[in-house]
Amino acid sequence: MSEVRVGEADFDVAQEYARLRDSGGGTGAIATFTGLVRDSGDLSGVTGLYLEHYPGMTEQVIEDLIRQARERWQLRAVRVIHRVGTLKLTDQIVFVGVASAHREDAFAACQFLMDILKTSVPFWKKELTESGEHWVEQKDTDVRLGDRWGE
Amino acid sequence: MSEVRVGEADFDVAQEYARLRDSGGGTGAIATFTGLVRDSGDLSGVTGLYLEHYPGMTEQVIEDLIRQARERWQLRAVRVIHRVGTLKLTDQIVFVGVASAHREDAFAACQFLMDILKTSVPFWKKELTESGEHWVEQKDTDVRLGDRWGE
Amino acid sequence: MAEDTVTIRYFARLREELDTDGESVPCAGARTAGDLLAQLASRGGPWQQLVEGQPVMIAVNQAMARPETPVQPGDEVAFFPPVTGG
Amino acid sequence: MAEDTVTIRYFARLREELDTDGESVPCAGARTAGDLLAQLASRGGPWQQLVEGQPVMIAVNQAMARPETPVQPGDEVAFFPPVTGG
Repeated sequence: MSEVRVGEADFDVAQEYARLRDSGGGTGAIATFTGLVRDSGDLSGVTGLYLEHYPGMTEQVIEDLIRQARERWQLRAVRVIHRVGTLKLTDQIVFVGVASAHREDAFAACQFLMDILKTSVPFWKKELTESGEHWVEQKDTDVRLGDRWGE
Repeated sequence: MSEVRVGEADFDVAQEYARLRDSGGGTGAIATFTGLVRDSGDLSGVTGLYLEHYPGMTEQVIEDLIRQARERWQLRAVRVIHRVGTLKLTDQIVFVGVASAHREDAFAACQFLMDILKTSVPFWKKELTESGEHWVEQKDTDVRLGDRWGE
Repeated sequence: MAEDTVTIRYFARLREELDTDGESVPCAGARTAGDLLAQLASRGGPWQQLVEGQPVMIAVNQAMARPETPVQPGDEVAFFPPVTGG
Repeated sequence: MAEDTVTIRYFARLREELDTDGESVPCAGARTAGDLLAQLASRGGPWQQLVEGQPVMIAVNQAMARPETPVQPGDEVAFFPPVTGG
């Protein structure tokens, strides 16, 4: 059971959690990650983000990542949501939720999906501030975190 | 900002998430973990759990763990809930939620708190089945996962 | 609680197998948690499991402790199986 | 789309700096994504950044690719800056 959504619409973490929880009596562990627009990134005084993606490719790459995660860990349900378009401070950007029998698998798959989302899925963020805008640079930390999962 | 609750009452993940999210414009990452009663553990055909704790000590040890987590990582909000008493299949047992500027800190602190909850906080689980009950044994995996954080 | 006793508490499997959740025991002079365990185990029967077989965890005044942790009169000492929460 | 062309797509900073989100370019015979990059860069001006300075990521038919990945007529080839989602 897995679901991928990419689009402008916001998401409801309560609803996503409810669906992860509704994955049968074998589920003992649910790990979730949510990313929010924060007030400082490459720039300070961030008031919003503009998120661009490569429609069609994005969804395929995420589906493929979920397949990889299911090969590495025992997963009972996976949900990935990524928003695009213009977002404002404190808005939700991304949700990754994983249900498994065991917490190790749930945590590992959730981190794997977030790490690879940052380095191998065609999304680009532009930071918006009062005084201008700026395409976010890929971070060395993100490359390192992505690399730790091998290929 | 942190909160610890130990008791029989169930919890609402949506409400916990809302409080983590309401931690200011510097929050960019929220990691959560929820543990559920699953149908097999040491025994198969588990119909419920009985959870015992050491009132007074439990809360103190968790507060101390949160202090340790705040020394190791930059955290903006932490919420830990652990239920006790009799729970049935698919009931929620434990919630750990962490808000931070960055996802590495949120994930690491969330995993640290879960791992140490399993090895150093005075909770004990008894599995209940149609044919009897059984105090859960501490797992070598849990000891290994707890040890990875050093002391 | 008399000044020359310590309060002992038992939890989970130990509580059930010893058929008590606690008691007061005399504690004259300097002792360790390990001394207390040995004294209780000498009662024989189910009490022997306090020093044999599966490991017993110790808390003194609601903080995790070890057999060598000193125990004073008035202290609260707890013995329990390895924890399994989370 | 004619059979002897490839569709090129540009995203994010590249889309803005090249002032286009895509085009069709001739592609006779066997080529690689790197050959296409070099051909486009030879236009000069902002196009030179396709082979100089900040790295350019490549996708061929919506799958991550490398400069040595072969490109056939009819393919969709995308060039973009390192990704920054999540």
